[in-house]
Amino acid sequence: MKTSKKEKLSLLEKMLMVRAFEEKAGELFQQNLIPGFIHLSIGEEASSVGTCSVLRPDDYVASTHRGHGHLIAKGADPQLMFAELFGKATGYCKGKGGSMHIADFSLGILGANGVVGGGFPIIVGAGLSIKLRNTDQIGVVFFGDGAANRGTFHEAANMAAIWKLPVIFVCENNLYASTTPVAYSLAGGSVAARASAYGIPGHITDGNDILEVRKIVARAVKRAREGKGPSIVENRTYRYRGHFEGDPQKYRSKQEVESFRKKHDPIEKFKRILKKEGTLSDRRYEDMREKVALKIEEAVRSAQEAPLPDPEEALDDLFVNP
Amino acid sequence: MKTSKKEKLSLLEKMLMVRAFEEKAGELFQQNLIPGFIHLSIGEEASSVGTCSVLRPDDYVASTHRGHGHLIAKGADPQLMFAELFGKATGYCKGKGGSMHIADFSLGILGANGVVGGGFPIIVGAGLSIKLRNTDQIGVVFFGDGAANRGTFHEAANMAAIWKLPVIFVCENNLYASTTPVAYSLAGGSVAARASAYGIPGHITDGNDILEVRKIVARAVKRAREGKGPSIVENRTYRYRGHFEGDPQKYRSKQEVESFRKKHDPIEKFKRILKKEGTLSDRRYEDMREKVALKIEEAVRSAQEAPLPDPEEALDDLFVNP
Amino acid sequence: MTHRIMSCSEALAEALLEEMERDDSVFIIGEDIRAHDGIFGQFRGLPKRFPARVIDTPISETCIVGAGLGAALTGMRPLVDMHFADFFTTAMDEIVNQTAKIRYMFGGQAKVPMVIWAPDGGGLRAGAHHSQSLESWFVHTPGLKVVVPSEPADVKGLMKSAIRDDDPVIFFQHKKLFAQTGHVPQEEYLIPIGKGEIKREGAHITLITYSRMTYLCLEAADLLAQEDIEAEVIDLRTLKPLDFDIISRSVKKTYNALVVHEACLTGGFGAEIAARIGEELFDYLDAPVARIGAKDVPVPFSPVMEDFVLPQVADIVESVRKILNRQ
Amino acid sequence: MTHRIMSCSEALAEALLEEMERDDSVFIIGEDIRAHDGIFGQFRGLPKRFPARVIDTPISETCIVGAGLGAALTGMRPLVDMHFADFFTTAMDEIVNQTAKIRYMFGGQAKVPMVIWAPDGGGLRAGAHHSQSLESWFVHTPGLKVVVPSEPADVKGLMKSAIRDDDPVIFFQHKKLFAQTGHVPQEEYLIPIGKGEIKREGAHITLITYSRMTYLCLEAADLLAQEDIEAEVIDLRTLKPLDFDIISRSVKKTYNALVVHEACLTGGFGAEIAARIGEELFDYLDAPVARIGAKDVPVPFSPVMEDFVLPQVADIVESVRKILNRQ
Ligand SMILES: Cc1ncc(C[n+]2csc(CCOP(=O)(O)OP(=O)(O)O)c2C)c(N)n1
Ligand SMILES: Cc1ncc(C[n+]2csc(CCOP(=O)(O)OP(=O)(O)O)c2C)c(N)n1
Ligand SMILES: [Mg+2]
Ligand SMILES: [Mg+2]
Repeated sequence: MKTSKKEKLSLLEKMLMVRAFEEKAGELFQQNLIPGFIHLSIGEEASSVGTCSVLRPDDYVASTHRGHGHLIAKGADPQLMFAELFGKATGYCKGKGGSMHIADFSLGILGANGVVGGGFPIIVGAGLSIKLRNTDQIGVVFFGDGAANRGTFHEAANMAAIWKLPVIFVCENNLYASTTPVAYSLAGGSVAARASAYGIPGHITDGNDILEVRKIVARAVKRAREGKGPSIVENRTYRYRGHFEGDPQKYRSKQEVESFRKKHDPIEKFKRILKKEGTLSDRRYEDMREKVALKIEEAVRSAQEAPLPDPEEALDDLFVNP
Repeated sequence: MKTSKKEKLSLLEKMLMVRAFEEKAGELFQQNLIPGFIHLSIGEEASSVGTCSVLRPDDYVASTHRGHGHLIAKGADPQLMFAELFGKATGYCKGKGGSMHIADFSLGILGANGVVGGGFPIIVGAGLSIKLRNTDQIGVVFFGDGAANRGTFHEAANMAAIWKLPVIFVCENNLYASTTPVAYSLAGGSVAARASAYGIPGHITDGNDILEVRKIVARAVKRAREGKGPSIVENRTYRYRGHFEGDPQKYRSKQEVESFRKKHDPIEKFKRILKKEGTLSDRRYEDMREKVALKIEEAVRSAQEAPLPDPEEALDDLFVNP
Repeated sequence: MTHRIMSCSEALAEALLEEMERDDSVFIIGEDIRAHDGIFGQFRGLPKRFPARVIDTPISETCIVGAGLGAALTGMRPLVDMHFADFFTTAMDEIVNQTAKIRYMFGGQAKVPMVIWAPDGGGLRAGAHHSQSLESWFVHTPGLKVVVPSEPADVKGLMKSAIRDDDPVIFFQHKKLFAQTGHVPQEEYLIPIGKGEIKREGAHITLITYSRMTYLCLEAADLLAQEDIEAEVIDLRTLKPLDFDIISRSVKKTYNALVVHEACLTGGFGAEIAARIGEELFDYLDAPVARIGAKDVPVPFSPVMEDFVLPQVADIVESVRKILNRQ
Repeated sequence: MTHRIMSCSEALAEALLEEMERDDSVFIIGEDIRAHDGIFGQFRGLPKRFPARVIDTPISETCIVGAGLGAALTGMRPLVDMHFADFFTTAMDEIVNQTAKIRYMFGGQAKVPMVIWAPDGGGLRAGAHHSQSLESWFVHTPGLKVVVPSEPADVKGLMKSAIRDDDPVIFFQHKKLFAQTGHVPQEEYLIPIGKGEIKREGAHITLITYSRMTYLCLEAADLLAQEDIEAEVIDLRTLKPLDFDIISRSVKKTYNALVVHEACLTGGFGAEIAARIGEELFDYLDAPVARIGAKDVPVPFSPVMEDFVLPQVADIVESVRKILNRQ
C-alpha cells in the first residue's frame, strides 16, 4: 500500500494528537479534575491511528476501556471527549458515560466499553447488519491481549468466520492485561495464531510501526470489503503508563518500560523514518506539535468552561419511548 | 495400547448395555412412561464406552444432555438411572434431576448437564482441584460439535492449557447440533483443529471404532496423568435417533441415517472384528445380549415398582445447612 | 371486528409475518430456527417466506444477543430467539451491561430496537435447566421493557408493538401456552406496551397476574364464583413499564389483592407489586396483599414434585379464601 | 474481648488468612490478585503467605466461576473473586444454573462449599459498568446464600462462616467501604450467616438496610435524633437466609418501617422486605412501608448525576419525616 507524503504527515499528526490528549488527560487526572478512573494508551498510538487510517468514515469501530486513541483516530472531537471526561453536559454522552463509555455514532464509533471483550459480539452484529443491508462498510473491533481469553472472542470469531462477515479483529497486544503478563495467560503463544482455529487469516505486526500496521490492516480491510470474511490482526505494542492512572505497577520494572520507550516508541520511530526520507523537517515537526498542543489546550479550556449537567438530567436518555 | 480378549468382550458388553438402555428408554418414552424429554446416543457407543474404558474409577467425568452412555460407561447403575428417568424417589437424584441431570459422585460422574457447554468450566475446576490436592486423577469433559462453539469451550481450553491441567476434552462430533449441521456452524473444519490455538494436542478419531477411540484417548490420559496437560479428542460419530425423542428430523434424510447405521455402526463394526479374530462366537454374543437384555429388563422392572417421591420432598436437598 | 381462533404460536408467527413484510429491517436470529420453523414451530412459515432474514446460528448465545445488539445499533430490527429463557444466563452481560445501558451511557445517541424473545416457564417435566421464569432480573434492570402476554391476541398485538418499539424489549412466552387458543382480530391492530387488561371483572378481590398464571387465576375465579366470591383478574401483559393504574383502580374497588406468578416467590415480581400496593394504596387495603409464587427451589423433574413446587389453581383458591375470611 | 481498629479490607484479609491456615482446601482464584494483593489490596499478604493457593487467571470470568464450582465439587473450598460485581453478568449460567442448582438437581449428592466474593456499589464515579448492586438477582435464585456486610467485624466473622459453609455463598462488599474502619475482636469468632444486627436502637421507626447504606442510615438517625425522632437501624448483614425475626421484633415496637438499599428501586430487595412486612405485620403498621433505592437508571458517570441517582442521607431523613408526619 502506498502512503503519500501528505498522508504520512497526517498520520504523524494524529499520533501526536492522541498522545497529547492522553498526556493531558493524565495530568488533569493527577490534578483531580477528572473523576473516576482512566486508562491511557500512550505508546500504542501506531495501532489506533494506523488501523483507523485505512477505514472509511462510515465504517464501524467497537472500542475498549483504553479507547481514547481509537476515538481520536476515527475522528472524534477532543473537546467533546474532554467534556465527557469532566462529566460535563456538553460531553459526548452528556456526562453519563465518562472515559470508559464514549461513543460517536455519527462517526461509526459504537462505543468504548467497560466490559473487557464486550465489543466482539457487537461488531459481529454490525457485520451482519452490513451484510443484510448489503453495503460495503466494514467493522473493526479493538481488543487487548487479555480480552482474547474471553469466551466472547471465540463465539464472535467463529460466527464472523462462518458467515464471512466484513469485520476485523484488531488485537492490541501490549504484553499485559492489567497486572497479568500475556505469557502467563494466553495459551498458544499469540492471538493471531488463534485465527487458524476459525479458518481465517491471522497476522502479527510490529504494532509500533504505523506503516506496517497500516499495510496489514489495509489487507484485512480489502479482504473484508470484498466479502471474503474476517481477519485477526495482532499489533504487538506496549503501554508506558500503568493499567489505569495510579496503578502501582508492581508487575513490571521501570527499566522494562524505559527500554520500550527508548527503543520502540511509535512516534519517535515514525518521526525518524519521515526525517530520513525527507518528508519531515524539524521546523515542520515543531509546527505540528504546537498546533496539536494548541488544539488540546483549547479543547481542555472550553471543556472546563462548559456547564455541568443538571442532576435531574440523570433521568433522561434511558428510553426512546419511555 | 494392548486390549486383552477379556477386555474386548467387556467393551462389547458395555456398548450393548448402553444401546439396550437407550433403546429401552426410547420405547418407554414412546409409551409415555418417561416424562419430559430425552436425548439418546444410539450410534455413539464407541465414544462413550471407549473413552471411559481407559479411565480409573476415581477419575472425573462431566457429561452432557446426551449423557446416558457416558454414565453407564463410567459404571453407573441402569436401575438407578431408569428410576430417575421415571421420576422415582429411588432414582439417582431422587427424581429431582431426570434424564438431563443425572450424576453419581461416588463414581466421579459430576453430572449430565442441561446447558450445552456447561461442563467445560467444571472440568477445569476438577483439574485444578486435582492439581491442588496433588493426586494423579484426571478429568474428562464430553461435549458435542455444537458445544464447541460456546465461549465456555474457549475459556476452559485456554485455562486448562496455561495450567497444564490433567483434563481431556472429548468431543462427540455427530455431525449435528440439534438441527444444525456441523459444516454450517463450525468454522475451521474440525474441533480438533482448534487445539493448536491453545498449543495443545488435538486428535480426530473414527469415533465408531472403539479400539481407535481407546487408543487415542489412552494417549491423552497418559499425557494428562504425567502432568503434561490437556488434549482435545474429537470422536467422529453419528446419532441414529432424533436430537430428542420425537424430533421430526427435517434436517437430514432417512437415507443418510440408514447409510451410517449400515456402514458405520460401532457395535457391528466391533463385533465383526471380534468374530474375525476369533474372540467372539455367535453363541457367546447371544449369551451376552441376553444377559444385557435381562439386566435392563430387571432394571426397568424394579424402577417401575419403586415409589414416587412425596411431593414435599421437593423442598429437601437445596442446602447442606439451610 | 371479525375474529379468528388462533394459538399463541400462530399469533406470534402472524405478528412477525406482518412486521417482516412491512419493514425490511426486521430479522430473526437464533439457534435451530430454519429446519423446524423454531424449536416449538413458533415461526411457522417464516424461514420459507423470508429466507435471508431468518438466520440460524451456532450455539453461542452470548454472541447471538450481542450480535442482535450490534445489528440494532446499525440500522436493523432484530428479534433474537433465546431458545429457552433459561439460557438468558449465558448472555446477561450482553443484555444487562450492553443492550440495556448503551442508549443511556452514550447520552441518547443510540437506539436499540431489539426484541429478545424467550420461551419460559415450567410444567413440562423438563427439569431445572429448562423451566425457569426469570422476568424479575430484567424488571430490576433499567433500560429494558418486559412483556409477558398470556392470550393469542395479546401475543400478536404486543409483538407487533415490540418490533416497532425503538427500545429493547424482553418478550416472554410461556412454553405451555404455545398451543393455547383464543380469538384474534382479523384486522391489523397493535396492543400498546405498558397496558394491562382486566380479563375478568369482580368486586371482592383483585388477582394480579400475567403469562400462564392468568389462566390459573381465571380458573380459580370460576371456582370462587361458586362460593359467591367475585375475583377480578388483571393480566398485566407488560411488567415494565408497569400499568399501576389498572391495579390501583381495581384495588380501590375490591380492597383486597393477591399477586400470582410462576417465578419463585422470594424476590419475585410479586414483591414489587405488593410493595407498591402497600405504599400507594395502604388505606384501601382490608387485608395484607398476598403473594403466590413457586416454592423457593429449582424446578424439580418428577411430575409430583414439579406440581407441588409450581402454583396450582387450588393454591389460588385457598389463598383467596384465607384473605377474605380474615375480614 | 479486646478489640482493634481495622478496615473492612483488613478484616477480609485476616478472615482469609485464618481460614487458609486452618484449612488447606481453601484457595483464592481470580484476576490480577497476586501483583497487588487484589485490585483493591483486599487480600493483603495472602499471595505471599500462600503462594500455591492464590491463583491468578486469564480474563475468563465464566470459566473462573465454573472452575470454582468444579473445585468445590471435588474437595476444595474456593473463594472466587469476581473482580467487580458488575461482571457477574458474564458468569450467570455458572452461578445460577450450575452452582445454585447442582446439589438440588442431583438429589443432595454433592455439596458446593464455594464463596463468590464481589465488590459492588457506586459512588466512585466509575460509570455504569463498575457501579452496580445486583444482590436481588441472587436472592431470587434458590440455592444461594447472600451476604452483604457493612462493618469490619461483620466482614471478618461472616467471611469465616462463609468459607466454612458447605453451601455456595455470594459475598458482597461495597467498594466504598474497603477503607471503612471499626472495632474487630482480637479473639477468633464467627458471625452466623442469616443473622441481622441492630446497629442503633430506636422507638419510632425501623430503618432496614445493609451494606454501605447502613452508614447512611446511621447518619440519618443522628440527624433525626435532633428532631426527637429515634430511628432503629437494622443491618441485615445477610439477605438469604433472611433474618425476618429481627425485622419483625423491631416493627412490632416502632410500627413504622423504611427499607433502604443502593440497588435501583424497582424489583430491588426492598420490595421483598416491604412485601413480607406487609403480609406478616400488617396490623402493626401505622404507615405504609416505604422504600428507598437508587433511581431506575444505570449509574451515570458525572458526579452530580451519580449523587442524584444514588440514595443520600437527606433522602432517608426526608422519607422518615414523611412517614411519621403521616400519622
Ligand atoms: C469482563 C471484564 N473482566 C475484567 C475487567 C477488569 N479489567 C479492565 S481492563 C482489564 C485488563 C484488560 O487487558 P487487555 O485486554 O490486555 O487490555 P489492555 O488493558 O492491556 O489494553 C481488566 C482485567 C473488565 N473490565 N471486564
Ligand atoms: C446453552 C444452551 N444452548 C442451547 C441449548 C439447546 N440445545 C440442547 S442440545 C443442543 C444441541 C447440542 O449439540 P451438540 O453439542 O452437537 O450435542 P449433540 O446433541 O449433538 O450430542 C441444543 C442447541 C442448551 N441446552 N444449552
Ligand atoms: Mg493488554
Ligand atoms: Mg452434535
